[in-house]
Parts: sequence; structure tokens; C-alpha cells
Amino acid sequence: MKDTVKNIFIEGGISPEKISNSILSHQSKTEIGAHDIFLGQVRADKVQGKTVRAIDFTAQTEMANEICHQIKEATFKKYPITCMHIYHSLGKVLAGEICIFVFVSAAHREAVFKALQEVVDEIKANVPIFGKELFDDSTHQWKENN
Amino acid sequence: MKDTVKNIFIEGGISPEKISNSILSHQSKTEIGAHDIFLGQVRADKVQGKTVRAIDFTAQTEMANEICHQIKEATFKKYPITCMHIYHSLGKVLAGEICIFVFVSAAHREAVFKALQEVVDEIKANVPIFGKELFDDSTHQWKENN
Amino acid sequence: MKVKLRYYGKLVERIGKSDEILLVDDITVRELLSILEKKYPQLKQLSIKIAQNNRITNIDETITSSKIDVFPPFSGG
Amino acid sequence: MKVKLRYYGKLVERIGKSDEILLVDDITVRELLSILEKKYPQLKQLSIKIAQNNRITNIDETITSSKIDVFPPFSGG
Repeated sequence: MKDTVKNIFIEGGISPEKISNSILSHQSKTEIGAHDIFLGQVRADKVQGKTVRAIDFTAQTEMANEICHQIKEATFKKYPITCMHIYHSLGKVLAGEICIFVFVSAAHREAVFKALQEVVDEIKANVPIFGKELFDDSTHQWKENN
Repeated sequence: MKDTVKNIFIEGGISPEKISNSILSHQSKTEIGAHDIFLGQVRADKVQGKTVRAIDFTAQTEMANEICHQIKEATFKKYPITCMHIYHSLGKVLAGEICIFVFVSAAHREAVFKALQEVVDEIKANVPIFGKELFDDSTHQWKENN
Repeated sequence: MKVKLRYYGKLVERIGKSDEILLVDDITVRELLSILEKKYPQLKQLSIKIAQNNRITNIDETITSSKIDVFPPFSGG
Repeated sequence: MKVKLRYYGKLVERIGKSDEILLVDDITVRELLSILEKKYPQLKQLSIKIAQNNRITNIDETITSSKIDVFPPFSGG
């Protein structure tokens, strides 16, 4: 699980079916007792009377995959977890759709809670992905993380 | 959302489809930016050579629903969250199946991470639910939380 | 006062029934626990909780409800 | 040495192109940043990061790769 660099990117919004399939595929791993899932959803933020209708994501995908792989490896070393999966959208994701899906599983809940938060923080801080917020009047602004 | 006492109980294991339907139903709430989902999965623990094949849950359901309602109300007061849903299995849940599903949504991730952990801890500590671990040789032991 | 005690989880096994009627008069939770522990010495090591009206009681509270829940430690989740 | 610079996110807009070739000789990241800020004064307020070989560089590191990524702040998630 921890060896190969995986492609985290999914074109467009991440479907709820993708998430349920991912959960289903863990039911054979009966050493798992706790899953923690983070989902980021595109907000229809209002900025000076305009409303965000989508975010268009671009990335240095090769480096992004590499950094996510490093984040995974470090987290497996730090916490007694069984599985970790990271997915991020590329291209246009409409308001209300899911653009990031991070899934951590372990025997016990303490590890998944701690690991998931750290991983999400690290993805936001260290992975070269760029979000362009598209407004309903065809203007845009660049998303900023904090 | 916060007013009526809801029934948290689902007969048997909680299906991944239930979870994806729940996610889907939040896509119209475009003020949400972050979801955090906790899932408890029945572990096939080994105890003195025997393996847990299922947990049979019983509860004082009326009180359990009431306490979960109070946990929700308190969490809505404490954190800027948009939605919270709690589901727990009743009856037999096989190893590998989901027996608890807690779903918290908010504009930003800080609130969902904090709220979800606290809610899961409170459910484990304060809700009158009882798990009987069934072994593969037809014996059993009573689950203990820690 | 007639009080219906309902037992849960492993208590049902330890006691051998899931409920029973007790005749008591103006007793506190502490007194009820002491009655139960005399009647069922096998309960002594368990940390039992008593609820009335769907709420965990304080030890010095008076039993006022005719339906009382007797719980072993919770193990949901 | 010929170095291909690739720009990302809002830098593409600010600079007006997504990549370009630069001829440089044994320079550090600090020197590259200074070249870029002279050429594109509009980049000065942005906290730009430079990567080579899919790794964020240190400021005193020498540019050795022929493909360099120039990033604005990240905003994934």
C-alpha cells in the first residue's frame, strides 16, 4: 500500500459513489475498527455581490502525486494506521460538489482522527494545486488557503 | 435541523449506499465547505484463539435518541457547524460492516474536526448502547469501551 | 410504590431476567443500588448506572419514576 | 545552461505565458528569483516558490535541473 506513487487526481467533482465504493472495498479488512473521512466541498461564496459557481483546479500533477506519497509514508511511520487514500479534483468542480477526499483507516479511532487532520493540513500547505474561483458573471479570483 | 429528536438506529450494518446518499443530500447546501465523517467498523478481533464474527447491539433506544439529541444541541452551540447526523446499528453487525456513522458539516474544516471527535467520544461514553461480541464458536463476550 | 426495573446488556445475563417489579418507598438511587447489590451480589464489581425519565441519575436523587433503567457500562460505537 | 521555467496558477495570468526558456549559468534559487523579479516586477508581492525535480528548493540551492517550476501560493483542498 505504501510503496508506489499513486495518481491522486480525478477529473471534475468527486462523486458520492466513488466514496461509497472506497468504503465498501475496506469491508474485507477486518482488522479496521475506525474510518475517518474528510471531504472538501466547493462553497458558493459571495464576494462583492458575485457568487462562486465553480473552482477550476490546475496542478503540477507529477510533483503533487510525489508529495502526497511522501505525506502518506510519513503518516504511516507516525501513526498506527492501516490504510490511507487521497483524491483531489482537477479541472472544474461546481459549487456543492466534492473536490478533495481523504480517507484514513485504523484499528482504533485515536490514530485516524489525528492522522486525518494532519494530512489535510499538509495537503493544503504543501501540494502544488491551484484553485481559480469562477464567479457567476464570468470573472474570477484565485483561491487562497489559510 | 436542531429541533426534533431523531431516531439514530438502523437495523443491522450501515450500508455504504446510506453514506453516499447522505453525502449527496448535502450538495445543495452550498454554504458547506468541509465534511468530516466517522465510521466504526466491526473488527474480527482474536481473543484466546476465538474470532469475533459479529457484534449484536441492544440499546435503551428512547434514551439513546434523547441523549444524541442533547449531544447535537450542545455541539451546535459550541461550534459553527451547519449539519450533524448520527446513526448507530441495532441488532447483528458482521465483522467488516459499519456499526456507527457520524457526519458533521461546516463552512470550514477546523469546526468539523473538533466537533466530530467530541461527538464520537460522547456517544461512546454517554449513550446507552450495549455490544455483545459473538465468536465463531458460538460463545460471546460483552464489548467494553475505553 | 411499584417500580419496574429494566436490565440491559450483560446485566440480563448476570441476573437472569430483563425486567422485574420492585416495591419501594421513597428511596434514593443509593438505596436502590444497595438493594440490588444485596439481592444480586454478582453485580458488585460492575459499575452500574441508574436512569429515570431517560436521564442518568445522581446518587442522592430520589426515585420518582415507575420505570427505572439499570445499565452496565455503555459500549456503543 | 538552458532552463525551462513553468508557471502555475495566477502566475500564468500575471506573466502572460505558461512557460519560457531562460539561459542561465550556475545560479542559485536566490539569483533566479532576483532575475524573475527584475523581469516581472508584478511578481514582487507574491510569495513565490521554486521547485526542481518535484521538490521545493532552498533559497541557496543551485539550479541543476533543466525544468524549473515557479509556483504562487498553493490553494488545493
